[in-house]
Amino acid sequence: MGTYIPHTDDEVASMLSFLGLASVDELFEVVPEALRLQRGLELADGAGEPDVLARFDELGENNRARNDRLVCFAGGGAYDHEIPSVTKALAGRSEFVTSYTPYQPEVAQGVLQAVFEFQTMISRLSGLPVANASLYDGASAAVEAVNLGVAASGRQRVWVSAGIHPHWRQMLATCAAGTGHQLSTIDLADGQTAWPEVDGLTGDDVPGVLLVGYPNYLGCLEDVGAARDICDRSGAILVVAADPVAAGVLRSPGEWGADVVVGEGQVFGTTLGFGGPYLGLFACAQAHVRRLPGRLVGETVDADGRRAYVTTLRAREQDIRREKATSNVCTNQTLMAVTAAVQLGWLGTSGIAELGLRCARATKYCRDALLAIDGVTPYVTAPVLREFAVRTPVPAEVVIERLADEGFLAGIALDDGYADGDHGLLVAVTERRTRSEIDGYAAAFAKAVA
Amino acid sequence: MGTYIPHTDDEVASMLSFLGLASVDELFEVVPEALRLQRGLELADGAGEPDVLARFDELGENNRARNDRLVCFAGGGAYDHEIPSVTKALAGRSEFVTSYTPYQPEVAQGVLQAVFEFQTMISRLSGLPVANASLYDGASAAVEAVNLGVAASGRQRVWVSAGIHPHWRQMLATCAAGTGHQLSTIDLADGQTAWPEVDGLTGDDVPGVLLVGYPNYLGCLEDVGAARDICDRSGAILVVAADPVAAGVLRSPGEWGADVVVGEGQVFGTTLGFGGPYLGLFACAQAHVRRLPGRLVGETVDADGRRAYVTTLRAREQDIRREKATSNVCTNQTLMAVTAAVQLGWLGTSGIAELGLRCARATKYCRDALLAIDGVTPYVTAPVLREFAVRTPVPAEVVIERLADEGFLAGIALDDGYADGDHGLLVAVTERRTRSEIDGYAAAFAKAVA
Amino acid sequence: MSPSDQKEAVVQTAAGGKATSAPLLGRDAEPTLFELSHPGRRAWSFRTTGLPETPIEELVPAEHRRSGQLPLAEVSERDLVAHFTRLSHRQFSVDLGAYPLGSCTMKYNPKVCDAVAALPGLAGVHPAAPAPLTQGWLALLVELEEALCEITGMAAATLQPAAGAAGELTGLLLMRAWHDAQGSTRHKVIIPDSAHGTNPASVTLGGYEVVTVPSDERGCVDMASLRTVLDEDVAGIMLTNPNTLGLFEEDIAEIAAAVHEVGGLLYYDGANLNAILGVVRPGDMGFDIVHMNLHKTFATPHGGGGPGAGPVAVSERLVPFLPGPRPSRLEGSGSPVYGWVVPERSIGRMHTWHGNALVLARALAYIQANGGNGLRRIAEIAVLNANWIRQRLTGTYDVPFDRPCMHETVLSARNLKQPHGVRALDVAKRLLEEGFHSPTVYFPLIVDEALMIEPTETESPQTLLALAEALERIAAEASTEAGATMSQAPRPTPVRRVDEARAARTLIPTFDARP
Amino acid sequence: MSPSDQKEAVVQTAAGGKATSAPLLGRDAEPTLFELSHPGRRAWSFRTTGLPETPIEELVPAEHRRSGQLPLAEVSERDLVAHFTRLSHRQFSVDLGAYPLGSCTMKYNPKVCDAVAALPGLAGVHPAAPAPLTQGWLALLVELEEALCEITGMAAATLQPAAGAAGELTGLLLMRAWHDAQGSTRHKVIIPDSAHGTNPASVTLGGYEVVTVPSDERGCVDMASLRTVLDEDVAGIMLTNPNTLGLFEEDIAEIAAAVHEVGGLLYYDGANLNAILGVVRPGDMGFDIVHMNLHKTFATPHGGGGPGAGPVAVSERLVPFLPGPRPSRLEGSGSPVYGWVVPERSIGRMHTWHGNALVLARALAYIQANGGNGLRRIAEIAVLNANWIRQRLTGTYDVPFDRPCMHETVLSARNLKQPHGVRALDVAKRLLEEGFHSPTVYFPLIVDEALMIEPTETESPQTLLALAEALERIAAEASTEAGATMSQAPRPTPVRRVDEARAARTLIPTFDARP
Ligand SMILES: Cc1ncc(COP(=O)(O)O)c(C=O)c1O
Ligand SMILES: Cc1ncc(COP(=O)(O)O)c(C=O)c1O
Repeated sequence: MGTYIPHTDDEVASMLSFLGLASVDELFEVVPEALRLQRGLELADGAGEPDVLARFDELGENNRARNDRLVCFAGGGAYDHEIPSVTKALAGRSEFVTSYTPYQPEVAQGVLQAVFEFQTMISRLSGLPVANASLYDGASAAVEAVNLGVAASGRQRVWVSAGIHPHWRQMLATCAAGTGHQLSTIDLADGQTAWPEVDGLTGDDVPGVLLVGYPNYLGCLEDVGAARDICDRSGAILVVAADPVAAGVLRSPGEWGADVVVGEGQVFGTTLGFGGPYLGLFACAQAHVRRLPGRLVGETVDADGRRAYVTTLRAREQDIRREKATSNVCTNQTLMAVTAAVQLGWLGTSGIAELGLRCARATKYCRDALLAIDGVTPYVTAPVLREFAVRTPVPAEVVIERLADEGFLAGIALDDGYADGDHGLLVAVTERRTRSEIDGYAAAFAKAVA
Repeated sequence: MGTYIPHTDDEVASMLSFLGLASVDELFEVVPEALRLQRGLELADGAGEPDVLARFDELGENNRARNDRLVCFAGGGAYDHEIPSVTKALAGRSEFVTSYTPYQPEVAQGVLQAVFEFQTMISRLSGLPVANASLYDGASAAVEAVNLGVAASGRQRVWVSAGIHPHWRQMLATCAAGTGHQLSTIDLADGQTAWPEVDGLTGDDVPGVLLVGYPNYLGCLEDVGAARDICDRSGAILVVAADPVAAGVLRSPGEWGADVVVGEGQVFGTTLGFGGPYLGLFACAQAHVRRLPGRLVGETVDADGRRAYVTTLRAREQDIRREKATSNVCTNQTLMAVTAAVQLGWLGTSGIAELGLRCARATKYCRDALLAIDGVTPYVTAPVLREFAVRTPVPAEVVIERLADEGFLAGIALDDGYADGDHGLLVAVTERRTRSEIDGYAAAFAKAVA
Repeated sequence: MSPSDQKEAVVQTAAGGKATSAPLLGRDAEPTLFELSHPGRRAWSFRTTGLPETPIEELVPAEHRRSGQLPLAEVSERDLVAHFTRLSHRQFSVDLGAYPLGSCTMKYNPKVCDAVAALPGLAGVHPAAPAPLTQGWLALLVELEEALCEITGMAAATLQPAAGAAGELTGLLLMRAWHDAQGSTRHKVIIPDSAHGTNPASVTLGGYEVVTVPSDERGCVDMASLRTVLDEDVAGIMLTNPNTLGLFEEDIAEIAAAVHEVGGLLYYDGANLNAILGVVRPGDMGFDIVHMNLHKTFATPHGGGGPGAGPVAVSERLVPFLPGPRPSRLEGSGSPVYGWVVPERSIGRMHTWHGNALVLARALAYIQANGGNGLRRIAEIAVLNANWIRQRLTGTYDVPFDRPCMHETVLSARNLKQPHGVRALDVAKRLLEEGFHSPTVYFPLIVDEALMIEPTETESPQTLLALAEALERIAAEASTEAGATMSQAPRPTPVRRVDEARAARTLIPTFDARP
Repeated sequence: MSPSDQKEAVVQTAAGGKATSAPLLGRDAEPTLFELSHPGRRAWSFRTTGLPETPIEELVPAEHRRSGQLPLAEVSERDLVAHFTRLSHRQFSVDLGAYPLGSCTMKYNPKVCDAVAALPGLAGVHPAAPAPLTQGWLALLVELEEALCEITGMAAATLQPAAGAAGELTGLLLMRAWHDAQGSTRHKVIIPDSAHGTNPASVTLGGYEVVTVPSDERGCVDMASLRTVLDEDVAGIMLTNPNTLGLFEEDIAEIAAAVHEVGGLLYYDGANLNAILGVVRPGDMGFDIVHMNLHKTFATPHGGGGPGAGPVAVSERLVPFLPGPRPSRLEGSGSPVYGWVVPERSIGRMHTWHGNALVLARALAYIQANGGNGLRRIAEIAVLNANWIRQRLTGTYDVPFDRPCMHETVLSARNLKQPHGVRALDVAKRLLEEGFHSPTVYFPLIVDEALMIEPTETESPQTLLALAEALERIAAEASTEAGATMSQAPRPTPVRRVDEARAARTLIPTFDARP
C-alpha cells in the first residue's frame, strides 16, 4: 500500500502511551459509537505510485481530444496557446506550488511579489488601475463583477449581452437565485449587442450593470462605446469581459470606459486541462477598490525600511468582514496568477502584440479557407479577431465527429440559442496553428460537409 | 531567430564606443585576416523554441525502441528500472542542474552534501570505506580502476575476465594503447571465469590487477573468492565490477575482499537515454585513497565551527598535480550522483533489498518461461540474478526484429565472442516487468522462434 | 564613452544577474520584473506558421486598434528565469518544512500527483470537446464522485465548485432550491460563532440572513441557544465537525434531529474532513449537504493560495437539484460509456466548465494511492499528532478547551502577555526563526490570542517534538528579557516584520501606483 | 510515558520538518539523510507485478546471499523531499545569478533543452537497441556531428567522449595511432605553461611525456622556445586558442607550420570555442584534432560538476582512426537510413555506449535554436562583454597582459596585497556577498593572484556594470580598514569560510567515517 505517513508502529505506540491511550481507536471515543462507520471504506486498497500513474495514463489514452493528437480549433474561452518550457519550469517551482496564502509575509515574499507583478500586468492589460490576485475563472469573475456593480449602482437590474459566454450566463443565473439580481439578456444583432433604449426607463427597469464581451463569444468586436454611453446616461456600471490575449492589439477596455474588467486568464500559460484550474481576472477603477473581491497585494516596507509586499485592504475580506464581506472567496487561483506573470514576462511588450497579431492573421486565413467551402457561410459579418462562427450544411456535431477521425478538433457546436435553428460552428485559431494545419483542416472540413 | 542574448543594438553600440571600437568585427582584429571565416556558418538559421521541440519530438517518433512503446527486456549494463516522480522532481531542481563543480563551498553546500551522502551510500553498497563523487560511466570507472591497480601493484599485467561487458573491455584496450598496460582476457567456462594458475608465473606474466564482474555480463554470479585467492597469492589488486542494483541481496564485493569496486550507476534513477549520461561508480579500500581518481567530498567545519562539506585531497587532481595526477577527469557526472542519492534515499534499506529480490523473481519467472519454449536452451547453467542468456534456434537479431513488431524489445544479441558460433540472446528482467508482460513476451518469443 | 555615461545608459535597468535577494547570498529586495525591463529585450518565440503576414490594418478596424503599445516588462529569458528563481528562494513552502497552519491541512503533496496532472492525455484536453472524445476524463470524474460519496456517506456530488467557499455557496443555493421546491420560503441560516469567515459570507450570497449561535464551555454548539433560534424560518445550519476548535460536536445527532425537526437542512463544511476519514461520515451524522476541500484532505497542492477544489456531495433528496451538466455513466451493456446529464431541477452551473479538473485528477490519484485502508490511517495519525502536540504543550500555553482534540488543536498565548506583552502574533513570527511555518493565529475568533495548530499526518514524531520544543523555548523566552525583543522577530528572514498598516493607508496595488 | 522518555525515543532521529537550514529561515546545518533516517520508514513503491513471490533462498545460492541488511537511510517521502529541497536552497546556480567562472562558460541553459532531454522518444531508448529501432537517435547524432564539423572546420567527429578531458585523451590516442600508422614512434607532446591541468594529465595517460613551453610577454606561446623543443620526437602540441589567458594566439599559423614541419599534429582544446564561433575555425587555423566542451559552448547544464560531453573532431587524414562504432548515414537512395560503422583503423571505444547522448541532444537543440547566424552573435557578445569588463577594471586590478581579450579576461589581485594582505581568494569570497559567483582564481598558474573572469554572452550590460561596481567596491575596501576584515567574507552565506586543510588532514569521506 502506498503511504505518505512516516510513523512506524513503535512510534504510534509510544505516542499513544504518552497520551495514556491503548489504541488509536480510543482517539475517536468522542465520536458517538452509533455514528461511527462500522466497516472499512468501500474503496480499493492503496496502490503504489507506478500503478496509479499507469491507470491515469490509460485514462488519458481514452481521451481522443488531446491536443497532442487532435489539432485544436476549439476555443470558446479555452485556447491552445503556446506554453514555453520556461513558464512550466518556473511556475512549477515547488515553493510556489506547495505554499499557501501568504499569511506570514516575511516568508512569502516570493508569491507576494509575483502576484504584485501579476496585478500590475493585468492592470495594464485592462487599462484600469487596480487588479486583484485572481478569482476562480472567468465566469466567477463575472459574477463578482455583477455583485460589485449592483452594490455600487444600488440597482439590481443587470443587462447581460448575449455575446457573453453562455456558460458564464448560466452561472450568473445560478448565483442570481441567491443575490436576487434581475438579469436581462440582451440579444445580438449580427454578432453585436443590440442594446435597448435606456432613456425613459424607470425604477426596477433601469439597469445598474451592463456586461459585454470584447471580443464576445462569437469572436466579434463589440462597440463598447455604445455600452459606455448607456452607462453614462443611466448611471450603470460597465463591466467588460475581455479576452486578454487580444490586449496587445485592441484598445483596452479601460480606454473604452469600462468600470470593471473581467476575463479568463487561461490563455497565459495554463494548459487546457479539461477546463480547470483556470484563472479569473478582475480589474476595476479606483473608485471601486474597497468593493474589490478576493485578495489584493500591496507594496509596503518592513521594519528595516526594506521594500516588501503584503496582502492588503483585508477589511473587505470574509475572514474579517464575515457576512458583510464583499465576497466569500478565500482560496483562489494564485498559482495560475504566478503562471500568468511568468508567461506575460516571457511575452513582454513585443510578444503580447505579436501574439494578438498572429492569432488575427491565422484566424483570417482560416476563416477565408472555410468560407471558400461550398455550403459554409458566415454566421455573422461583424469584425472578428481570433475566433469566428460559420454556418454548416450538416450539424456541427457531425462536422466535429468527422473531423476527429481526420485528426482535428473542429471547434464548438453553437447551441444555447445561438444556432437559431441553423447549424453553427465556433472556430478558434491561435498563434500555434500553422498554414499546413489550417490547409489540412479546411480540406478535411470540405470533405466532412460535402 | 531564437536568441538568448539580452543585448539590444543600442547597448552593443554604447559598449563598443566605450571600448573605442566602431564595430563588433574590430573585436576580432587580433585574429589574422587570412584565418577568419569569410562566410557565415553553413547551418540553418535559428529556430524558435516550438519548432525545435517539434523537430526533436519527431526524431523521438522515429525511435521504435522507446520504453513507452516496446516493453524492455534489454539490459547489458542499461536497465529499465522504476524512476519515481520524486527522483525526477528533486534531481531536476535547477540549483543542482545549473551549478558547476563546487569551487566555492560556501555557496555549494547543496551539491557537496548531496555528493557526501552519495559517497556514503556507494561505500555501503560496495562494502569499501571510500567512494568518489562519480566518473563518466562504468567503463571509464573500470579504466581508472585498472590504472589504480597497476600503480598500486607496480605490475602492468591485467587479467580481465571475459565476463566483463565487452564494451568495457574494448575501452580498456583503447586506453591501454596509451598506458601500455598488458591486458589478458580470461575466458569463461559455463558462465564463470576460468582463472589460470598463478603460482609459478614470473616477471611480466604475474598479474598486477584482476577484473571480474559480479554478476557478470551473462548475468552469472562469479566466485569472487577464487579471484581474491589469486590476488592474495600474487599480490594483485582485485577490482570487482558490481551491478549495484544487486547490492540489497548479494554479499558485498568488499566482503568478498575487493580492493576496488566499480559499477554502472544508471540503475539508480537515470533514464536509459540511449546510453548516457550515466554514472560511473568507484569505491576503494583506505589504502588506495591517495590514488583515488576524480573528486572526493569530505566533511569539515566552517569558520564558525559549523559542519560543512568541501572537495578534498585535491592534491591528487589534475588541476594541481598536472601530469602527475592520478587521473585526468575534471567534469564528471555529479548530477547523476545526486540523482542516485535521491533514488537510494527513496529506496532505503527495505527498498534496495526488495528491488534486488523483485528483479531476481521476475528473472527466474521469465527464464523458466523462455526455457519452456521448444528450441530455446540455457546458454550457461551458472546461477543468475537479474539477467540471463539463452540459445535461440534462429539468430538473436531475428528474434529481436520479430518481437519488436509484437511490442517487445527482446534483449541483446550476444556477439563479441560469446555466441561461439551459436545464437545467443541476453535477456534482462527488472522489477518493472509484470507477469502479463512476461507472459506476453514469452508467447511472442515462442512464435518468433517457431 | 566614459564609465559614468556608460552607467547612465544602463542604470535605469536593474541587474538581472545580481543575486543578493536570494537568501543564500543576501537580504536585498528583489527588483520587480519592470525594473529588470530594458527596451527591446525579448524572450518569446512562436511557431513558424508559414502564414501570410497580413498587416494589422487589414485585420482590426481602426476604432478597435490600440493606439500605443501595451507596455509589459521586456526581459531576456535569462533574467526572467533568474528573477522567478530568486523569488522562489524567498518563499516558504511545505516542501521546505512543516507548515502547521490550522484549518488548512498543509500536508505533504505527493509528487506522483504532479506527474498525473502533467499527463498529455489529461492536461491537453479541451473542455468543450464532446463526450465521445473525452471518455477518459468522464470516467475519471465519475470515479472520483463515487469515491467522495463513499467517503462522506452521501448519494451524489458535483465536482464543479472551484474551492471550499464556492462549495458553500453551491450548498446554500441547493438549500434554497430545495425549500422553494417544498414551497416554503425561509430566511435564516444558523452558524456557530466559531465558524470560518467564508460561512457567513456565503450565507449572505445565498440570500440568507446569518443567525449566530454561541459555543458552550465545551467549545461545541450550545444546544440550548440553538433550540431558541430554531424555527420554521430556518433554512438550515452550517457546521464543520470537528469544528474549528478541532473539537468533535458530540451532540451532532441531536442537532441534526432538531434542525430536521423544523424542516431545516444540515450543511457540512468539509474543511476538517481529514480528521474523520473512514471513521465517521457526514452522511451518517445526518448532514444533507457536504463540501470537501480537496486541497486540504486530498493533498492537492495549495499553490500559494490556490487552486483548490470544493466538490459538494448531497443526500438522495437533493440530487435532482445538483449543478449540471454532470458526468455520468450511461446505462447500457458492455464496457461503460460516459456522458453529460443535467439533473432535472438543477440549480445550474457553478463553474465555466467542469470544475478544477486537474485538481480533481490529483485528488483521485491520492485516493487511489492511499486506498480505503490508507485513508482511515490518515485520520488516525492526523488526530494522534494533534493530540500529542496538545498534550505536550498543555501548561506551556493556555488550553481554552481541555478535551481531546481531533486533527488540530487551538491553544492560546494569552498566558504570555505578562510581563512583556508577548502576543500570539509574536509567537507566530518567532516560530519562523525556529524553522517552522506559523500556526493560524487569531482564529477562531472566540479564542483570545488563538494559536491554531494542525500538524497533519505527514509530519513525523521527530518533527512534532522539534515543533513542541520550539514553542516551549518561545514560551520560556516570553517571561525573560528576550520576551521584550520578541516583537523584533523574525530576524533571519529576507524581510523583517512587514508594515501592514502602511500598505492599507497608502495603497500601492501595482508597480505603476508607486509614488 | 514522560516527555523526556518521549524525547529518548525519537531524539536519535533528526526532525525532517525543521527548516532552519534553508537560508530563508536560518543558518543551521542540514542533517544528513542518515540522521533523518528512522528504522522502518519508507518511501518506495513498485509496480504490482502479479509474479510468484519466490523466496530469496530459491533465487540466490547461500554463498552469494548477503548476511545482514544493506543499511541505507530510511525516510518518508516527505522528509526526503524536504531534505533535498533545503539542500537546493543552499546551492548557488546559474539560474540564481551571474556565474563568471573563467574557463567554464557558465552561460544560461535554455529550458527548452531540458524539455528536449525529457522527451520519452529520446530519454526512453535503450542504447543496445539495433539501428532499425533507433533511427531517430542515429539521425540526431549524425546531424550533430555534421554541425560540429562545420563549426570547427573539420572532416568528421566522434561523439563518444563524456567530457573535455575524455576528449583530450581520445585526441592523444588518435595522435598515437596516427604516428604508429606512419611507422614513427614519438615520445613528447608540447603544451604551453598556461594550459589547463587536464592537458598534461591526459598527455601522461596517452603515454607521452609533457614538454612545457613558456608564454612570452604577450601571454602567447613563445615562438623561440617552441622552436627549440620542436623535433622529430614531438608527437604534437596541445593548444587552446584563445588560450587560458583569454588571448588569441596570433602566431597560430606559424605554430601550425612549425609543428607540421616536424611531422607533429596540432590538438585544439576547445574549452574556449565560445569566443570564436563563426569567426574563425580550428580547422582553418591548421589544427588536426579538436575537442569541444558541449557543456560550455553549447549551453548544456553543468549539473553541479557534470555531465558534460567532449566530442572530438578531426581532419581528413585522421578520420579512419576515430573511435567506433560511429553513427552514419548509409548510402542509398530515398529517405536516409542510418546505421553504425566502425572506422577501419579505429582506436576503439571511448564510452560504454554512444557518449552522453541526452547531453548531445541538448547541444543540437541549442545549435538549432541559435542557428549559424546566432552562433556567431554568441561569440561577438561574449567577447564584447569580456572586453568591456577588462577595460572597465583596468587600473582597479592589475592587468597582466594589456591587450584586447577574447571571451574572458585574466586580471590579478596582486595590487591589493598591500596594506592588508588581501588576496584573490578574499576577492572571490567577498564577491559572493555582492550577489555574484566568484571568478576562477589562481588559474592560469602563470598569473599571480589570478582572477579569471568569463561573463558569457547571456549576462546583460546591467549585470556587467553591477559586477564591475562590486569588484571596484572590493578593491577600494582592500586599502581601507574593511580590507583587514575581508578574510571574514563571505558573511551572509549558510556556511562561512570552510576549513579545507582540516578536511584533508582528517579525512571524512563518508558519514560512517565521522569520529
Ligand atoms: C473551516 C473552513 N471552512 C471553509 C474554508 C474555505 O475553503 P476555501 O479556502 O477552499 O474556499 C476554509 C479554508 O480556508 C476553512 O478552513
Ligand atoms: C581550458 C580547459 N581545458 C579542458 C577542460 C576539461 O574539460 P572537462 O572539465 O569537460 O573535462 C577545461 C574545463 O574545465 C578547461 O577549462
